[in-house]
Amino acid sequence: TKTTPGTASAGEDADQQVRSTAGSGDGCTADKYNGGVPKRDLKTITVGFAQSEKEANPFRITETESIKAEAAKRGIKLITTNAQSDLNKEIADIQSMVAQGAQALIISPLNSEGLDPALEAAQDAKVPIMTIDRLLTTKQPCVDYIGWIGSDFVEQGKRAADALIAATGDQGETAILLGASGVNVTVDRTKGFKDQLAARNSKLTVVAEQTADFTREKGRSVTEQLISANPELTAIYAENDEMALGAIAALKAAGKKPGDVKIVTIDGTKGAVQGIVDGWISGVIESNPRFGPLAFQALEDFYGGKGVPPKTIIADKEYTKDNASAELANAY
Amino acid sequence: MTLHVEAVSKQFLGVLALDRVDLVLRPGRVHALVGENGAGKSTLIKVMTGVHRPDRGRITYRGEVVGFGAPRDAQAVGISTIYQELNLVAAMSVARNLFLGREPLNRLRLIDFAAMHREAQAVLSRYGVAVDVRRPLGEFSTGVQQMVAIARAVSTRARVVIMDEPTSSLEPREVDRLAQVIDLLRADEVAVLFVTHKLDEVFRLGQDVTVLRDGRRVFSGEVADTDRLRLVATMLGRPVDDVSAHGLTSFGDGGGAGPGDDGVAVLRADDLSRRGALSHVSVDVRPGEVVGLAGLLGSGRSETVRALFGAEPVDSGTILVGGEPTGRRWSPARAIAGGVGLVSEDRKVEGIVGDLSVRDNLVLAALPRLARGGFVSRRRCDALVDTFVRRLRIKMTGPDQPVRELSGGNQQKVLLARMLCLNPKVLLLDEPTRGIDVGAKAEIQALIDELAGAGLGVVLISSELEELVEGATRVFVLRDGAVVGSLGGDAISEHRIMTTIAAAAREEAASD
Amino acid sequence: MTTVRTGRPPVTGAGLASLARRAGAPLVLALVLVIGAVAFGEGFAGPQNIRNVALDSSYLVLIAVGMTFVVISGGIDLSVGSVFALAGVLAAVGAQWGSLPAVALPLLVCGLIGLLNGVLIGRARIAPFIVTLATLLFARGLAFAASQEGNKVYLIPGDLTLTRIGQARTLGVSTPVLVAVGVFAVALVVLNRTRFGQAVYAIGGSPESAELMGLPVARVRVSVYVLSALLAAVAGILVAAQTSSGLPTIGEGRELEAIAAVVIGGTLLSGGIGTLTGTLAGALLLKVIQNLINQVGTLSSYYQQVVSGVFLLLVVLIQTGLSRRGRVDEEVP
Amino acid sequence: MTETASREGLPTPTRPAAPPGSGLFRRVRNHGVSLAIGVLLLFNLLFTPNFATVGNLRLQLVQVVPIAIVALGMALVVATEGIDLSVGSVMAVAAAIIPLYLGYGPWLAVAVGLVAGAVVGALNGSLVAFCGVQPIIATLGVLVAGRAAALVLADGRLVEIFDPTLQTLGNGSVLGVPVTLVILAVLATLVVVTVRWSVVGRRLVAIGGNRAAARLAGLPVRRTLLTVYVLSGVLAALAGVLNTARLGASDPSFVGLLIELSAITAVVVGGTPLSGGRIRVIGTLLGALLMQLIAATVIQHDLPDSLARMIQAGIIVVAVYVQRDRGGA
Ligand SMILES: Nc1ncnc2c1ncn2[C@@H]1O[C@H](COP(=O)(O)OP(=O)(O)OP(=O)(O)O)[C@@H](O)[C@H]1O
Ligand SMILES: Nc1ncnc2c1ncn2[C@@H]1O[C@H](COP(=O)(O)OP(=O)(O)OP(=O)(O)O)[C@@H](O)[C@H]1O
Ligand SMILES: [Mg+2]
Ligand SMILES: [Mg+2]
Repeated sequence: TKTTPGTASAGEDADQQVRSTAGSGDGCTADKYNGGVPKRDLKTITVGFAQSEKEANPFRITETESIKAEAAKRGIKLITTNAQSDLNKEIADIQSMVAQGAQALIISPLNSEGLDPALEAAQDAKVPIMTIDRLLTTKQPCVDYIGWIGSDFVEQGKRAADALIAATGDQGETAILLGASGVNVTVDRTKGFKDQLAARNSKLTVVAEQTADFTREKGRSVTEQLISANPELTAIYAENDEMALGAIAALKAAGKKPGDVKIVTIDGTKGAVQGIVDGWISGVIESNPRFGPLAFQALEDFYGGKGVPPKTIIADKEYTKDNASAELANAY
Repeated sequence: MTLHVEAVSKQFLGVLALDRVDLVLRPGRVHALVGENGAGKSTLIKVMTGVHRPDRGRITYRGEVVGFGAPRDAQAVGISTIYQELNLVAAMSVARNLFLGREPLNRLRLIDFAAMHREAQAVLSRYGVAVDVRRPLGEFSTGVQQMVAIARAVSTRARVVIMDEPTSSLEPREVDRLAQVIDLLRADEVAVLFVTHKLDEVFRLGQDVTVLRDGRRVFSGEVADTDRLRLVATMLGRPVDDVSAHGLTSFGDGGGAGPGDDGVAVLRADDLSRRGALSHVSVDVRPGEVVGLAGLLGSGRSETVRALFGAEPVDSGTILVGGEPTGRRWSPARAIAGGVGLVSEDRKVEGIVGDLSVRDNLVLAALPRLARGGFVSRRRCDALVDTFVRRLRIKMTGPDQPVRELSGGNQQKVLLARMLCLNPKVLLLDEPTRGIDVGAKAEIQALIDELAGAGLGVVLISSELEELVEGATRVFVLRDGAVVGSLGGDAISEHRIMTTIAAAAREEAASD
Repeated sequence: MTTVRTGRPPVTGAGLASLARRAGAPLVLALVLVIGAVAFGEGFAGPQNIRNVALDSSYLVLIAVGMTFVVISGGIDLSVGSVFALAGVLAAVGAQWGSLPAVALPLLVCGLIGLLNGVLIGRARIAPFIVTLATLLFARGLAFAASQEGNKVYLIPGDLTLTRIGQARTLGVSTPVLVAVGVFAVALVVLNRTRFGQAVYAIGGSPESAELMGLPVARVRVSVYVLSALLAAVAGILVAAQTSSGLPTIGEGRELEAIAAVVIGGTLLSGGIGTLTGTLAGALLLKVIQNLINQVGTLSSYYQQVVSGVFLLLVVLIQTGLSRRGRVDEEVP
Repeated sequence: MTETASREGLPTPTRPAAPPGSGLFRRVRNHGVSLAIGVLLLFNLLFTPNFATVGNLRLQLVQVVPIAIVALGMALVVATEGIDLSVGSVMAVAAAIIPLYLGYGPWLAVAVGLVAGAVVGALNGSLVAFCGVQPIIATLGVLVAGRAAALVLADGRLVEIFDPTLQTLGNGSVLGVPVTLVILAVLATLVVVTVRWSVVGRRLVAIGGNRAAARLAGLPVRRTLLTVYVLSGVLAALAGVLNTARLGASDPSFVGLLIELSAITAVVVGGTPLSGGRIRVIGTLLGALLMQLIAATVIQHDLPDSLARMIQAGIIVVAVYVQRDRGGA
């Protein structure tokens, strides 16, 4: 795999690696897709990319950049929209891209449900859709969409739990900094984390779970309140890096030393990995947003006849104090 | 006996507005209610019609005790009211205002606008108001609005009609019309309550009269058994012989010191025109002069003074202050800076800032003068307020009272004070004594006189002709936004003014 | 208090002004449409894209119609966005038992929220902005609670009558659009041809006067907020049917979009003045502009936002210019 | 009580008349916020572990600063019967600017940030005062465009800031009092003085109360409006700066998101009606504090987001209901 210009700093193995592909049958192709769609030459078509949230955090920024970069690299004409976290806008966006004559779509769904009208519009126009990041749980691969590439958020939550148990020696009080309310990612990462604690009947007691909207600002203010209310707090599970970094700011302001409160977080941004190096963060579960290469590879296989598996789950790294300084370059 | 008010009391914070007041309205009789500003007339009406609830006492309507929760309830049982501060919606058309809440409906229970406009036109023309009923009411002068309010109140088949100062900005002509209307009401056995500060109307229209002073009923009886002087005396609470019997108004003869010899006008307008409102209006005021503007409803008097003040744009014409032509961007701010002051006829909409205290309202325009380095000097401010509160006998619980709590007349005084305290070179007074009681009116007239004597130029608009006759040194007569004549010195008389207007009307009729 | 000047006749031109006020937004809309068609041709003016825009606009139109009643009555309703979402969730919840509950439940609950708004504003006399801001929080909270903080996503079975109707196309026109058009037509009559409608204007124009004129001020106020909530609910139900799911996160900021549509339509937030046709044009404008920005395709999302913000300002400026009905119009230019 | 009035035989008032909706009412009213705050404090002291610690109370005060500062500006705007939805975006713009100019020294960076705030404020002001655009829609446009502009400036990225000066500005304290709190105190005093005694202060209230009357009284309506929106812009920018300084990072995507609603709530809960013509500065501060306490309470009791929102709604309504204006809705 090559490095994407979008993240030039990233080293060789910064790109997404496939952990496993799942699903029956030998992959989805243009002929099979929903009763067959016209074969096309990837070089000459217009691809539409529907981003779900505004590029306001490293994950989204990198995701979009990666798609754009790969398209540029392959010399494909790309049009993009951004739903600004508004489901109806994402639907409208996808529909308007179809109307504009996009011949294939890559969409990063805002939510696992609710895109039906958009999907229909695409089907009517025989425009295949590749989905990334979030899985359309209730839809048919190779019917409603070609396939899906993404991380397993529940899994991430589980791994976070393991990391935190390890870091704390499985004892003490922990708080969860939840992501934005009602969003899949939040739900899954919380579920995974709690299930795993239960599964390993851990002694860690969750004393608080409060939303900090995936932002550093809220991460800080909420943590300030939490540590003020629970002086005994020994661990924090942050569902993304930004909130973790906010939490660190709060801890610093409260005069805590690195390690006083163990922090585990998900994403793998530079700041967080640096946080490991500095001793504030005990572990970071990666959630790799560099979908570009795999996504376009999938489209190539789709038209090429090689076939695309229903699910391609990417291997998310885990950053620990052992590999942090080494891997820092690969963080986004 | 239609409506009977017994020992009703109403207490506002700091003020006992009504103190055990009795009042009886009989079918087919007009009951006049008089008293100084702040005596409690409007409050009594509000208590009778469910705007306020009485603290004590009881009200019986056609034999049974009533307690209206809202004006709605009173209207439902046939008590129709014109409140002092006109209760209409400026943004809606004249017709809609007339019929709000009882619009004519067609078979589909939808409003039949054609019918509504027809009826509206008909009703208003009966009151001699020739306006396009589709136009927003706000486009028309207070006079018109007042007529609309009257028409609305009367055209509901009411058993009792209550009017709080309905004539405050009506011309003699309209007052005559109102008189006719009231006669019709009496013929229908309707009971009428009628508040006014123009005492001659009491004798002309009323059968019974009640006098309030400081919230107490100090006299009630047949109009026939009293006379103007006695009435004034009871209102002011002074012995009869105190109330000097000089002229109807207390303007000194000729009014003002007469034109200053230097003769240069402090304010003059040449050929002011604005489509649809003013055509080639030229007026001028010299120092020490009181110049009157006379005319009927919508003749353009307010238009004129507003144009002079820069409150309304003009299409053409020039305005000169102290001989100096004013620039294109003539505005109220510049006018005031240039020593010109205006007291608008519409005190509620363009006058008071209701939530602000009397103090803040009074000094509003004078702020820069009272300020040092951008900050207002409280001491100077209070001094100023105190002077004018005394001078105009503004009745309030204290300078911190919100001005909207003041009685109509007292609000008017505050507005006068706002302009007077600027000691301007020219004062434009649009109905300055509107809704002001006899006592205070005399003082204001005397004040205008005095100011003129001191070299101030005054432009006076008044719906009471005798005010112009006695007060003005010169009178411009307007009609449909044009000056149709000007009278001077002894030539000024009610008769001459009316004939001038009539003549202009005839010419017009002849011309087309 | 009204911002309208009384006593002072801009005698001539008043007619023109009011015409321009009503025509303002539609004119701008026409302009934008032409520009779009010229610039992007088929992609923009093609039937498919038109259908998309119509569908996308229908929800906004529904909400904006309710908002128009509220704003003309001198109030404001910030809760519509949340109510919209809540209705969707409840529809999905109700759908577990069938189509009827799927429609009845959200209408009932949202109607009650509207009633709450109305009573607190009309009877308890609390500022509309605050009341509806509170119900904005409340309804959203309820939506989250109903879906267990998003843990439980209720899906609407595809074979349900509601879903079939909701996703149906009659003569190529999708159901939400039909509903929006129908509601708009009825609203037009109610606002302009009934005593209720007149009362709404009067109350917005001058509450005190309306009270003194004996209009049922409180009752009318309550009704407009109920109406607004119900229409938001209808929009929410339709979205749920379209997307066969109820998500508690949708519709954030929808209230501001609706208010924008209403104001662009020439309605004064101070109440007493406004038209539904203006609102319709305003709503369409917003969506068309959105669509135009997408047409450009290559714009980065930040620039997309810059453009739509600037666009909004331009439209409002033109609209205000056309209808000299600005807040400071007492001032002589 | 004036000597003239007594000549009129006016019954001696029991108490000098007070501002609108006066009397006993007003007593309760002005204390409506304080009442709510008191109740909330009491509740927390009783039922929230570790609430009554200096550190915690201090924290609440520190966290309230940004909203409070924004609310001060908002109060001025609201008093003129206006509204400023753009404050959050202004904060973002200011935040985005700081890292760009940090090279030239922290103070210059801050200065530029504030100037930017003034400029955006001037834009709002001109739209409202000169173009006659309705405040809510004018500032809504700026809300959308402003935030996006900030993101363009910062390329959407959060930038960490390691600058000792800003560090102290955000987290330092003088004589044990947090710097930000001192700044707030100073600003509040300035605003109080302006509103009570300055010409501008008297004018903006009059303009809010009755614009037509204000104009006929010769007040410079437009200039005053412009000033007010500029002030609001500058204050918002300052809030953005402090926020950035405190967080040690400039995060234009999220700083001040939705703060306009909290600020407006604070203003109204504090007793300044949106209909303009009145302003309560101290009330505004208390309003902000109330918002803060509510937030703190729900977090420290670890209530789920859904419940938190509903409770917040309840408290707001009750607090405002206590001080509602009987006059009219
Ligand atoms: N809402 C109120 N709050 C407090 N005081 C009030 C209120 N309304 C009226 N008052 C006081 O009650 C007294 C009577 O007022 P009212 O308006 O009845 O006088 P009025 O006889 O109508 O005077 P005018 O002839 O000027 O209209 C005045 O002193 C006034 O200040
Ligand atoms: N009876 C009427 N018929 C038609 N138009 C009228 C009438 N009365 C007033 N108007 C309108 O009012 C405008 C002039 O009002 P203005 O206030 O200047 O006159 P005015 O002499 O001051 O009358 P008022 O004494 O009622 O204030 C005219 O432009 C006209 O549109
Ligand atoms: Mg009165
Ligand atoms: Mg007049």
